[in-house]
Amino acid sequence: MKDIREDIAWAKINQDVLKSLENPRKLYWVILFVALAMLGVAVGCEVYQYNVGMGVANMDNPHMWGLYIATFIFWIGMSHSGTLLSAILHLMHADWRKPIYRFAEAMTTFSLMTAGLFVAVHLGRVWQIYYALPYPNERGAWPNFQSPLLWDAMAIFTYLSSSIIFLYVGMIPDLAICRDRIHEGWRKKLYTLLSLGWEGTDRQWRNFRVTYLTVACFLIPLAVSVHSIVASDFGMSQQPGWHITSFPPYFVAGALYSGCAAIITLFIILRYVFKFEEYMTLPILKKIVRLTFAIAMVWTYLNAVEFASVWYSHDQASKDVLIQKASGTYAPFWWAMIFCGSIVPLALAFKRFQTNIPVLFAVSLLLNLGMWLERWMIVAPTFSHGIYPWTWDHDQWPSFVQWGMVFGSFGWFTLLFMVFCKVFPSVSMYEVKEMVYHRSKETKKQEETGKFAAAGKGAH
Amino acid sequence: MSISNLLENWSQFRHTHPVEDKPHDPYKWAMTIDLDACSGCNACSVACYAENNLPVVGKEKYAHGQAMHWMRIEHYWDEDVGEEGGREFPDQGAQFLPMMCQQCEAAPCETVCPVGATNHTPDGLNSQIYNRCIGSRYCSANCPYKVRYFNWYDYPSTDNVWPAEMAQQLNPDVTVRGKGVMEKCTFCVQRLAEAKVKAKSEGRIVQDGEVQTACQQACPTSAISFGNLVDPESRVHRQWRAQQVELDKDKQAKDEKEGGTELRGYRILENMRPYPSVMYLERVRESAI
Amino acid sequence: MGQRHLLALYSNFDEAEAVVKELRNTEIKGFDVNRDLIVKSPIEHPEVEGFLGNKPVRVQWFTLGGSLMGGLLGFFLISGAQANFYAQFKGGKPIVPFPPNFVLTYEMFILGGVFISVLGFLICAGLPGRRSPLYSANVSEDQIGILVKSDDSAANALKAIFVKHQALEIQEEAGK
Amino acid sequence: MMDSGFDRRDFLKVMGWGGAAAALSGCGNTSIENGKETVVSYVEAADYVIPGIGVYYNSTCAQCDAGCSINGRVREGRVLKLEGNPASAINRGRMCGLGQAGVQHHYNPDRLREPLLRNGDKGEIITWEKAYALIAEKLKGVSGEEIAFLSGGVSGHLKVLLGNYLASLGCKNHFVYEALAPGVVRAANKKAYGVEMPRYNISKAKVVLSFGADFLGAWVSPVHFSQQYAQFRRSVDGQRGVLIQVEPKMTLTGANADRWVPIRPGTEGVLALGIINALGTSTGEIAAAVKGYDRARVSKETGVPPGQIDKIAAILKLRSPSLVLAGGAAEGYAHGSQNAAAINLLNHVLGNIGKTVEATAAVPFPQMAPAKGNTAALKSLNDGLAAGKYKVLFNYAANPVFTAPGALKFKDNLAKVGFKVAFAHYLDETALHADLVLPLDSALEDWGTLVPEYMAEGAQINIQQPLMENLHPNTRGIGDILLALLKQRRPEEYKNYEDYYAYLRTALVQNKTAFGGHAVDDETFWNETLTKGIVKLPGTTAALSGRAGVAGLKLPAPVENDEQYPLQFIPSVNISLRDGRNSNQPWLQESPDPLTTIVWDSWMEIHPKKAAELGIVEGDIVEVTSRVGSIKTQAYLFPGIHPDAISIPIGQGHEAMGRYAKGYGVNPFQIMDAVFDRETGELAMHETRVRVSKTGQRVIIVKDESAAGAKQIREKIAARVSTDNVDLSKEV
Amino acid sequence: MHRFLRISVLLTGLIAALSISAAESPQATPMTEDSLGPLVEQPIEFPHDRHAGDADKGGMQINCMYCHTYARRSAVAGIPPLQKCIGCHQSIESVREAPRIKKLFEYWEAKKAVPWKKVHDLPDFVRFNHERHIKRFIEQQNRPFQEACGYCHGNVKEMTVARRSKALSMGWCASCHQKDHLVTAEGGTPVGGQAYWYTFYKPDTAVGSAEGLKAKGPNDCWQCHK
Repeated sequence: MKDIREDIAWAKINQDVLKSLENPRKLYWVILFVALAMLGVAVGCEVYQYNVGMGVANMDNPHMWGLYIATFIFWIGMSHSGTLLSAILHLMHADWRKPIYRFAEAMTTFSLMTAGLFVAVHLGRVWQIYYALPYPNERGAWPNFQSPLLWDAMAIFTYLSSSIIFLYVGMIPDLAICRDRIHEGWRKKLYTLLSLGWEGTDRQWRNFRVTYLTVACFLIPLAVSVHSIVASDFGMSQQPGWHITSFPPYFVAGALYSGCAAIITLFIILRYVFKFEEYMTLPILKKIVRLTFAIAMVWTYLNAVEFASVWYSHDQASKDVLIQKASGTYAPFWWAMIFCGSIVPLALAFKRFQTNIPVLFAVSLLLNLGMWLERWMIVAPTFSHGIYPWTWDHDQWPSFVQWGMVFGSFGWFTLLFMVFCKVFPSVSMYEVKEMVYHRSKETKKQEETGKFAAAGKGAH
Repeated sequence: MSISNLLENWSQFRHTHPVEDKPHDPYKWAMTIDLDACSGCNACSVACYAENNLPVVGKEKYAHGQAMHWMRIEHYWDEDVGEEGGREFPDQGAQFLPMMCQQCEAAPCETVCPVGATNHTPDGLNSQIYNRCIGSRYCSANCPYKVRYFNWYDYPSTDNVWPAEMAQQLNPDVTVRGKGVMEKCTFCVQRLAEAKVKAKSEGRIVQDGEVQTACQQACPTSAISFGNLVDPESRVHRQWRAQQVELDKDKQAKDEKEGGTELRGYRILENMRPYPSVMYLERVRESAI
Repeated sequence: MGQRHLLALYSNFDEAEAVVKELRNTEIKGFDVNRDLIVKSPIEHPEVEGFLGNKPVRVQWFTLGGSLMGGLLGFFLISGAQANFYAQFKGGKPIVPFPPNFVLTYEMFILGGVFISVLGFLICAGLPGRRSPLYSANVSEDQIGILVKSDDSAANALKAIFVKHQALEIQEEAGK
Repeated sequence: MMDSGFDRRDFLKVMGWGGAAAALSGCGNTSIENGKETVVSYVEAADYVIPGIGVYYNSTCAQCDAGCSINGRVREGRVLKLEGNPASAINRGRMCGLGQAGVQHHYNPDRLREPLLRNGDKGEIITWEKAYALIAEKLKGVSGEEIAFLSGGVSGHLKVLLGNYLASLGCKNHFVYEALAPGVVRAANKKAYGVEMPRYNISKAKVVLSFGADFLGAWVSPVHFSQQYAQFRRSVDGQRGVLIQVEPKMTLTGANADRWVPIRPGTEGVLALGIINALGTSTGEIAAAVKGYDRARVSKETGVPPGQIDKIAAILKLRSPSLVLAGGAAEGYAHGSQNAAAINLLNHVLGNIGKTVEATAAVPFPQMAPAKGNTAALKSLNDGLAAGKYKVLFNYAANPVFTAPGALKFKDNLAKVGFKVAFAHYLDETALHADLVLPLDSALEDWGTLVPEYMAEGAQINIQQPLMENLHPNTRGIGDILLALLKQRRPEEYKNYEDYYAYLRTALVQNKTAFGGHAVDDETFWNETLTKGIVKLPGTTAALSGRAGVAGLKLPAPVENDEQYPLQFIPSVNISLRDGRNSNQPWLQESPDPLTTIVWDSWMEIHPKKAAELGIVEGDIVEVTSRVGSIKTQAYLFPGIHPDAISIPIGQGHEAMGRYAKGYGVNPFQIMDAVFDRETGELAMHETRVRVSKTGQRVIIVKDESAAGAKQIREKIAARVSTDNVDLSKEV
Repeated sequence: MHRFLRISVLLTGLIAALSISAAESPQATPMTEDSLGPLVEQPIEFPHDRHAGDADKGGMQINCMYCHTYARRSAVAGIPPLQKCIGCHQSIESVREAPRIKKLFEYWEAKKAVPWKKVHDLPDFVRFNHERHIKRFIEQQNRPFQEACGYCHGNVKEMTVARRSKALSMGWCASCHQKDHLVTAEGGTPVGGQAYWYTFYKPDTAVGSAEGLKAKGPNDCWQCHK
């Protein structure tokens, strides 16, 4: 079975995709509404917390960080798979990425935006957040560039802006299509503006190709650096359970992992909502699933390495943290994480599951749950069993404010994402055309070579 | 200016502190706490509340672990007491430990603050600038001693923290912290500043005993001594020297010696290299009884 | 004498290629293949460049400049800021420490690279730009367009060639 | 700088204090403000009063009866902080947490501000004139017998004034009541040493053997003893002092002991005799008296292992001089006097008299010497009330409704009094039942002289003077009130004293020669006195006359197993809350109990072993039931208590006294049996027996120590070494 | 080819220049430099010009610290006690009936302190020490007091009711401390190492040498923020 029908007409591609801008299924509106409601919860919580103080989140000494940071890492991680699909696979000329990379990139962008919000939500004095920006000011004071948090800010800003640019540049030809096809109205104006008068001349295509390649090259190291920097938020500190050498690769693997899982989820949703069955085909899904499985195993391995390195180290404190994770108050969550992160993906190894939409949907959600738990299990237990014995085993349970904020963040993300898919083509039309064009050519060649072979036999 | 400044003073900008070659001069505030004298009576802690405008958070918030005691008295019981097969009674008493900000020379909290709200002052303190703090709480997350306290609520406007009458007791020399900022023991910097200004105007440096921290002043057993480590005459200096504890070592020579040492000076978590400015003297227990 | 624009639309690349080849070979007065010929296609298609004879792409230079500038700027901005009036010791580290600054330099390097490359792309690809006088929406769907500019005299000859290769449609308008 | 000039009132005024609460406001705090705040400015200022610079005044701490001298920092007319006054021999510039919290007594938002007259169950505000008139009216035709005056420990000129007033009323019923006074020990000391409170010279002792005397925490004069303790630890001529603490429930002192000896409640005397026996140095009647107390028996009765007894005896023998203290835990029994006597006997045997137990100096003016509070007074008052003897009752600085054992039914008896006047700072439990409540100045607003019961060195009179003007215009000093009342009775005598200040001044200045100020003129003398805050006196030394007597020394065998009430109930004294008069000071409520780190609440300490038997775990809400009644509180598993005993701290469980005290914890006095010491008639606080039962509820205890229970693993956090490996004498 | 190179170089240069210039001037000049603060309504409209102004303008040239006497002894300059105003004015019959003086005496008879409003009111977390500055400028460098006070308070002798005329913002304070107030052996650092207080590094060369004394302003944030 082929990744995509090769005789599919280019005009049809345009129509199908452009349809998604017009009339999705009812489910779309349901999702949108639910997302909005969820966001409402978060906004309420934030207002409450802003007025009363961080205390309502039920953090304390030593539990200075809570779900906010954990979820922050989660969303950052989520963003990585977009880059994986668009940039890495692009360099590898894996053209099956073409129908799906667009929404993957959108996912990158929006999950980064969500992550960014958590930084603000986490701050005790969010109204002073501008202190953390390096801008020449009257006070003559600068942020502290030694702080991993600042590296974070820098990295995330770079990553966000780059991904937006990457997403946009890659979309220009499609915007041109929309410009040409869409009926009159504000949208047409918008597309006209954004498509920058793209005509698809040879000169444009030439520079386009090079630029797209260059930015892709930049994005890969960038993505890696971003999550290793997030890892260094913890790795740079002296806390047991954080001060671990294998953290950066561990985080990156985790990031790709959760990202891929999220892609599967969204893949399934979009496929249904926008009737993209023809482009987001099962064979492509199968490819992603296999990729996910591979990364899951990498993550599992790095997880094991982390435990092992702690186990064999002389750092008694870290050992205690590990033991406490596995047996203390947080044990259920910790084991749940192991289950969701390492056991559940094994299901993906089975062929019959690799194309079974309901199963995949459930699994992908479980995987993401596992990855979220992982982030929480990195943050919380260390606080309740740090170096200093006086504060040991002082466990703390996040208040509804924290939960609400986490809950709402998913609403926020879904909202942005869904709106994007409605306003912009979530399948790259021109690249699907390319895909179809090249594939059909390939097959023609093969057929011809086949014919000649047959003819040759006939001759003698 | 800064680029030119950068190039001019490059060597200075590459100095590290105190590990390398940054002698303090003329001041390096340090403290010694004699655990054998300390009776754990909490006087220092209350004195700190009085001096530094610490809010009383009340039972509920205390239950949430949101107490604001800069100076907390910890006690530790022997391992085996109450355990299975262990001793039935703590018959050697408890071990009390007044724990406050150790004013580390290489403080883990300083490097991680995104806005540089906590820095190392020239007189060897770990400053905390409230109005610069944005409340990322990274410093506390990175503090090995967990002695940084965060304003989870806006205490000045909270009921029964400072009613109108009690607000009159607030020390005008100390800023009252609003919600969302980190705070910690300052070695009573307001007192130090006052003394320094006085000394400066008289063209001298602060003499030993001229300035006391609130906890030191209150301590009924005089277990706390505080002063200028640079001044060879100061009690603190003499104590540190007698105990052979050196500020910029992460392992004291005396501990390397065979069969240990007769000296009881030590610094907590020294091996993590924060170079704390507080030396503790081990608690002593009679062997004959 | 005046100028004239012609746009011919073709259904596939082979025809387009044939046309271009012919235009190259035939010597038409008042028309220069390398200057007056533009091929428009719905997809990025290396073959087009192939038969157009490859013209150099300069975006990389922007990339180079941008990333270098980003990097240098990053380092000096940060070090300068650290060394400014309120220089403070932090955790016993030097006031201008290398590891953190390198991390940030690295990010700035990428940032500069990406931004300037894209800037370069816009400049090189002449975007944003007004749309050329003759534009057919079909180009963005499934047809290849060949846009030529020539003196009035050459117009007929060109048109002939286009027709010969079963152009789906030929648009024409007088240029200034 | 501490000179206090002519009219103090004037510059004690609180000036506009814009910058006082220098606040870090929330948003937009980086802008500079214009014309929002008012500047501190004076009408007239003494030239040493400078805005932004603290002025210090000496006074006396009134948080407990130890009589530490304080040194208050005043800025812009507001007292900010209390420090110790270095000149005082008692505290030598040191302060305890309790003393530090004095400012919160002064600034307490729940202080009484107006005279209140009972109207149904509400109090209506009346003027002072009306109040005085009312008292005069109520006293009309009431004989002195029918008047009772209940007060806490009073001394100095206040005592004189009070005495005069009572005399003017022809009233002899002055009950001086202190809930936690060492009454039994006083009596025993009187017998053994000839003085009620000798000077215990801890800093000279090489070994201190303390039978439940919490001298570092709450016993007699903690700050003074703490300082001596510090020297004693450092070295007593070259040797580090050894502290052995014998008590059923670990006190702060016990936690600091080299050896804490848990003993079966009530058998302290037995152990003392056992030690004398083990010493084997005694002869004659003493030897005879202790003959029976061989180590086997003693060990069996006290539960102290024989080896331990020998060790104690050995070290006492080896290191002399030593000091033996009899404290709260030993005296709180029906045979408390016997215990105390036995313990004091040990001092005689060890020959500590005159070495570490020294003669003390008394103030040459007996009328000013402290009227020592005790609990026997409560009993006699209560009996009187029960008999309905009294028509009018005055109450000052005592809160019997809160601190009287439940068995006495004090509250009911109090109701029998026709007219009850309370001089009070807060609307505490007793004031709540009064008919007329007169608001007092805080200790930082009032004038007075204090003579501490425990004299450190020489003799001294402490001056109490205002550190700022009255916070509330309508409060009065107790002295002023008494003076006003006296003027009702004897207008002639007192007409030329405008107020108590004038009275004090004259009283002191008249005898300035006796106070060592003969050279100077009155003005200077007065100012110097106020500046110093202390009047040091030559003092009259009371020689130690007591002798080692064993007459009437018989100790009952410990209670054998009591089925119904199996446990001994030990009401422990919290170092900061004491008898509960300070429970409404938030700093104290929030300063954790040193041993359990529990805040804002009561708890029941029980030994883990016992708890295991009863199936109790930490945080269980348990019901503690005695013959008298029962209270519910949270259980805290604490290895530092004898398995046969449980303990609940005193001071919590207020039903009144304002927002910081009301409704926190439980009041152990409620279940206390009314057992009294056979000889002295003092309340035997430890004689109550209880049973403990689970209620099924469980809470998370609010405490500072970690749930893990504060044990240190690996890391060198709070290190400890044995004396073998250190030499303190070399230290700086 | 070269065109593109030129463009890229140009762009690089442009942006570099911009950002470096940004880094070059860490404190951009305070926006409100020398702009007058709002006019504050005072209980009595006190005429500084009459008291401190120059003789030719009818002023009496009274030393600032005659009234604001606390400035030299305390961190806060304070407002003179009412008794000081009265001290002079009860003997100045000429203006006795002037409305402002009447008001003054009303306060005096009522023994009420005049509720002056703060004009130079820094945020509560900023602590400026008058004593130090007076000591340095007037006692050690003996500059004319009106100049010294004027650094922060502007030309008060020309005003009636004082009015803020300097920014009093952090950058503004700092700019001064960098600029021209070098810490010299005479100028406020009697004890050798004291120069250290004003430099971010301990001078390697002996104190007294120019380099060791380059005043970089107090680098200890706790100097002002406590």
